[in-house]
Amino acid sequence: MAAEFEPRIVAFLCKWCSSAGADLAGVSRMEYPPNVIPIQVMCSGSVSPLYVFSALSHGADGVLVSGCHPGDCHYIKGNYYARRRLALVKKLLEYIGLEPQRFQMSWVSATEGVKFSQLIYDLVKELKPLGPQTKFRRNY
Amino acid sequence: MVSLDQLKEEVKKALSSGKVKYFIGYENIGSGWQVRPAFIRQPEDVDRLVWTPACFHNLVRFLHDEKRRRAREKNPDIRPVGLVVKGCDSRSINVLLQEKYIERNDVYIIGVSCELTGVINITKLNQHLNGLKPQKVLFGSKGTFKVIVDDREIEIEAPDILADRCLECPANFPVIADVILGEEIKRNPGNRYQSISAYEKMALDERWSFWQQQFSRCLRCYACRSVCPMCYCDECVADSIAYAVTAETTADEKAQKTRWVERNPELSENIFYHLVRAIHLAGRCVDCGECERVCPVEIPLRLLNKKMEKEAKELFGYEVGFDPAQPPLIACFRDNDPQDFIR
Amino acid sequence: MKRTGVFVCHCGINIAGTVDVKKVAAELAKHPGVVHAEDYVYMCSDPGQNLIIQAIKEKKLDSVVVACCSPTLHETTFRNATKKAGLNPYRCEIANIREQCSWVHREKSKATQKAISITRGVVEKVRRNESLEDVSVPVTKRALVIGGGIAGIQASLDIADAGYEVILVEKSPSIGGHMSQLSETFPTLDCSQCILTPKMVEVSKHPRIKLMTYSEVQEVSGYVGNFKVKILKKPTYVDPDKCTLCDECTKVCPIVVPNEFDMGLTGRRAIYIPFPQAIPASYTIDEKACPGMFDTAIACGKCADVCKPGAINFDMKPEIVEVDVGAIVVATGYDLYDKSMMAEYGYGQYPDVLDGLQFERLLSASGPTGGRILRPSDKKEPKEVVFIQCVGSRDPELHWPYCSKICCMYTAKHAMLYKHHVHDGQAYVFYIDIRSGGKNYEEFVHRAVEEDGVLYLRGKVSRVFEDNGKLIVWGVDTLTGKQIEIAADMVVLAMAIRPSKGMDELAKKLKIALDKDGFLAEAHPKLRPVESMTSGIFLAGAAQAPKDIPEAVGQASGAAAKAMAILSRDRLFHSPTVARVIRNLCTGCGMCVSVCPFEAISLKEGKAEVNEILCEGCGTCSASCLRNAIQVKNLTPHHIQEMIKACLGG
Amino acid sequence: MMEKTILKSSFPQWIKSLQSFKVFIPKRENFGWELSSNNQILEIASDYTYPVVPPKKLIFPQEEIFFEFEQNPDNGIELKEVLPEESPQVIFGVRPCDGRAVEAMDLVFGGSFEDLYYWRRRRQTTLVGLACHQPPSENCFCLSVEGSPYSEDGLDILLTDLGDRYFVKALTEKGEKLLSEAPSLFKEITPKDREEKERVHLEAQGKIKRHLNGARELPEKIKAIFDSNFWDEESSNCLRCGICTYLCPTCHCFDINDETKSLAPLRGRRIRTWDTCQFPDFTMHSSGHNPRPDRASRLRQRLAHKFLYFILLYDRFQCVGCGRCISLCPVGIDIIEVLTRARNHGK
Repeated sequence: MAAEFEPRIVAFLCKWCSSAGADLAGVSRMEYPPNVIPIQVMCSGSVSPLYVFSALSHGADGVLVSGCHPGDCHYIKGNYYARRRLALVKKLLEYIGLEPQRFQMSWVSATEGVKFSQLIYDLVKELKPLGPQTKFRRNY
Repeated sequence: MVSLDQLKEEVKKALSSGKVKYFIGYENIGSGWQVRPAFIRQPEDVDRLVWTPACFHNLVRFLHDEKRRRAREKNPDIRPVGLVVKGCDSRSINVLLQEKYIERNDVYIIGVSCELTGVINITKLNQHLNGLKPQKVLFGSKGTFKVIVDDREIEIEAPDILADRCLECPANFPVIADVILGEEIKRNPGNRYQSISAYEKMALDERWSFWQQQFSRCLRCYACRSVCPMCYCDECVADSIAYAVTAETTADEKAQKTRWVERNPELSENIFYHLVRAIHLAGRCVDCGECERVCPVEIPLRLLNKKMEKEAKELFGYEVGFDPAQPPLIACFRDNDPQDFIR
Repeated sequence: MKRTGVFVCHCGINIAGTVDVKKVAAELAKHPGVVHAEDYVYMCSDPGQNLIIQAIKEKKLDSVVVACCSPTLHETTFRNATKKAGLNPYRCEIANIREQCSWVHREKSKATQKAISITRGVVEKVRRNESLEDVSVPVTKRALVIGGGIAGIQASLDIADAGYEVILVEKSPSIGGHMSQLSETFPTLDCSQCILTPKMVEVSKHPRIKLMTYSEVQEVSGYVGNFKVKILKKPTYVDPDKCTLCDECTKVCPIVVPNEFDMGLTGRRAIYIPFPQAIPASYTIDEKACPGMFDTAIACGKCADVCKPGAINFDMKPEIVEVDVGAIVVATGYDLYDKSMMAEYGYGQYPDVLDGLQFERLLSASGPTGGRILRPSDKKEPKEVVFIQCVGSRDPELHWPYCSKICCMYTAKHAMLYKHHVHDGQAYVFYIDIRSGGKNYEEFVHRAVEEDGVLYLRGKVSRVFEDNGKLIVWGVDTLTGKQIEIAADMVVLAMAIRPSKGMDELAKKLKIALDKDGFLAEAHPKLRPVESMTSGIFLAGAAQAPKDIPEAVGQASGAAAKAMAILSRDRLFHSPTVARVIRNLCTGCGMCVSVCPFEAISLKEGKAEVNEILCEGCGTCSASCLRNAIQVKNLTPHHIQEMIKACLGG
Repeated sequence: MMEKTILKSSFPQWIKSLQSFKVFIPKRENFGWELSSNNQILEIASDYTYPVVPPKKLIFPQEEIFFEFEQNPDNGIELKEVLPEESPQVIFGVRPCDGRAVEAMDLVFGGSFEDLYYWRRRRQTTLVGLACHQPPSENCFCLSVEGSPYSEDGLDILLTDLGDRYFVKALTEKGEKLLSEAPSLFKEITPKDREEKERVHLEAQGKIKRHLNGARELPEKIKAIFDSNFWDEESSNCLRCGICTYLCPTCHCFDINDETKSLAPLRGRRIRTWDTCQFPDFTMHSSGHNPRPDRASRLRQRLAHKFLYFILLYDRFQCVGCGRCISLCPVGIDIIEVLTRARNHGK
């Protein structure tokens, strides 16, 4: 029997909230599936659309960008820019025909370890039935 | 009606007074009906100028060349460059002003009103003429085009052969100009997003198969980028065919240059390139339609840009090119920007 | 070829229990450019750190990755170790394989695979890292204090006493603020003026304090350690050096306007001294009131006629003074909530409905009644006085949701002092609940109830209206559930505390944020309560939140200490992972300038320029740049792309 | 050389008989004609003009993998040669100009050094030309560059449309082999067939409207005006896109890049892709110096390559007069006009 498909998710986590929230999930030993590879960035506002495209192009089955809740940004307003920029990215990707589940954004605060772990559970659950992401992936 | 004589007169005035360095308008290609950008440097050359429904080109793009020339030259002539602009073109000037790429007095603008028409789509014209070859394509009386075929004159209702972008144009009148020719005639605004609605309604996989077909034939000749008034970067992040490297560029800087897209023309790279272009044009594209027109394999690039235009409007209430003082789309936000997609 | 060392920590069994650390080290050893990979039980221990130091030296490593716990815990530890080995600390990076891997997964093979991916990504990052040195700038050893109330006075004195120059800017003609209007202060009932005036004098005499009253901050530029401030000095039309305080001018001035010091209970002339102890001790002509100031009006000039020393100068002009300062303390204080918002309590309609500050003036020996409690309407002594608390505060539906904090205490004080003046009178206090946290505060309230017989009624007042010379107060006692009606002679409203007028504009000039209620926002509600989000700008007093005198003074000293921490240094140092502009690529579109939350980017000659001291390295500029022409050092798009590749490529 | 005729009604059978070949036939797409191998099309449409992307892409594809590399366990690098697969292909509907273009490319990739990848594809390719009845575009000018609507250069077979049948002229062994796949379909020619074919050829020649006079004088002329500002004016509206060269049937410039697939173990490949002298980075040096820094020098390069350098090297034009660069140029740069003005420059 073939092994069950395990999606690989690249998660861009802002240092101050979402990465700290993921750390809290760790400290609290809240188990979640190992399908997510975290890349810590300073702020969700620093996540360029190019990062999202690049992750998809290099074969990510899903991409997550997570930042502080509105009003909580360590840098005051970076997450508001992220929200606007990535809303456009999401619309564009779906318009081209990428499954909406493959690019997601979330607000996870430093206290939301539970939310982070649940989020990863949910993402993996949603991505599994879709199978590998081949649309944007490089072929060689 | 825009008077060609008046246009010539204005250009002649601007050139002979020395107000402009040179003037860019349109001229016929050979003896045919198609036109190309014309660089008019002498007052006596104004007779080359034409104004016809085939004046598709957005001449604003040539300001990039002028800016680069100025940067190269030691003592550049900094007089403004004269341009003929349509409504859409004028909005691209506003975006360049907004992004401080040019200053207002770098350009002397002769705006022309599209009145009840606009520019034509050649494919639609050919279909309409059913194999006949046009000799001349001219503006007719209100809301029509006059096409001369076999020395006969045919009148065609504008919507029959108008370019899609003109059918979906939000403003057929220049929004910034030094001189305006023609009348400001309110046109019945059609559905501004007509051309994308069919694609929005498609099922996801259907859409993917459509776009896959389009992108897989891209040759990456970069005509879309080269003709775009907004693509003025010296080095394109997506896939550069020009590197902004000088003698001062350090080895580290060169090593840190990121290659997001490989040169191979495979689907993955073509998609990446077009995605980057679409997202970078969001809030900047004025829908002059040039990218789509020049594409040798006719990839419907407008459909991408139009989608971004629509989302900018619907999500953020953002309109492109009407106000050079507004902050760029992605350099501002509202507290209540939609976030229902965020978990 | 790069020479990277990878050190995988077991963290006892914290990592090694779920991640096959040997395998991680072995896989990473095969990664191109990795010349050393080992694992150890506790990398953060001294022997663990020594392994790193030794490997750096022996294998000539040029970059180091420690795969261990979250970087928030030991990044500094390992960077210091790296530095000890002679390698630039920014060539050390942490791969978080504990909190974000071993602690949250169970299946060993998958957790190991994930740890390898994470570590690979960080290896690709670190090998592209530059060696960086902290950025530094010189410091202007001078502070600006905005606001001359008790908080501003305290901050100025503290900073000046520590040996630094201070410029104290006050918008009104005298320093002293609201504290100078108070009668006596709770809970000790000492005279407010008596404890304030010596401090005001000290300010005026201090050799290192430059006092600028009747002045306003007009423009602020620059950054921590190096602010440039333009201050508008409004003309007083009276030369303070010549003025002898003879007061002849006010006698001849024909214009009377409400006296703001007495909260409108009395009038003052167009030429006036705010109060007898004002600092600076001099007169001011109120140009909005004086007819002599306008070309079109009837010239008066009577004050000038009687001024023997010739101190009056109608030709005085506004003046802009530019100063350089290294730190700024904002202590702009409060105003009371606009009473006209309280129509149901009849304010403005009935002269005997007063606010707390007006009642302070009635209590003050220097006030309009010489310290006697008399009704403004008929100058009779009120026998029944109703005090209403939480007027405009704690009312999220109609007014402000927050507690104004000081009203419980000052209302107790008002009621108590009223009883001290009018022994046969009755004081009623309507309250929601009593908040008397603070040294000796609870005892004070008890004294008011027990010794002075103040009647506390728990409930809200619904209406105040006049009937037959009395103010009828309708309310509910929520403890008994009874309707209450009191025929009072006077009603005193404890109005909500609001930030002082014009503070929002000042905040814009300073580029500091306001909270949802309009007070100045602190950088962190718990750990950085006296700092603003903008480096080098500190907060003191009621401008940040309602507070009483000891708190305001305490915060002022805190802000002063923070300011001194900057002024005491010759240079300021700052993390070097800041944005950098690649000038070849920059077209000067200014998007980065618009999105920067710290005003750290400006356009110079058509290219963006980063102020490295202001830049916090958030990277929002970088993502907004269409050309990748601005990048955060050591976390450039190139770093990210290579990390993505490495994470997904394994 | 073998001359036959084939009825159009038999044509599909001929195509079907070519089982051992990958067969490309013009297919109508929304953007124009494309050489397609989808096995659905068994005839050449009567209104076929020419493919937007010339047949060069089947011999000199836009992307060619040279080799793959991989790190082996002892940290050395292993190279694995990648060659075009063994798959004989037949291209139908090659216009004589495009056939001549392939012949010109043969010169470039042949000679003293044979390009392995090019020739592996080239040798497996049979070009079945189709003489022009009508000029495929209004900008055709093959006659001016020593070509014709019925040129046989570079082709293996030339078909001439005679209404209900094709006149088939097999020009090479490869061509004859193709006929031998279904010998029964081909009929012997009659004098009438030959006569008709000649008539069609001559008529087609007469329909060509555009001419570049005195092309052989151009090499000297280009040399003479090499440093003049003529090129500045001519290139003033050039967009620096790659249309004129990518879609030129003779342009063959390329770039070589390494692409990494994974880092550990290091894996990747070296590829060749089309490149063009019209892109600014074509001649960019790593120092930042660019010997062809502007559009003027790039336009001059394109024309000088075709009408000067190529003639010096091979005594023939590197332009076959297909007119694609004229028809497709977004700003109407017209090689005939530019060269005509060049010839007259200074007169």
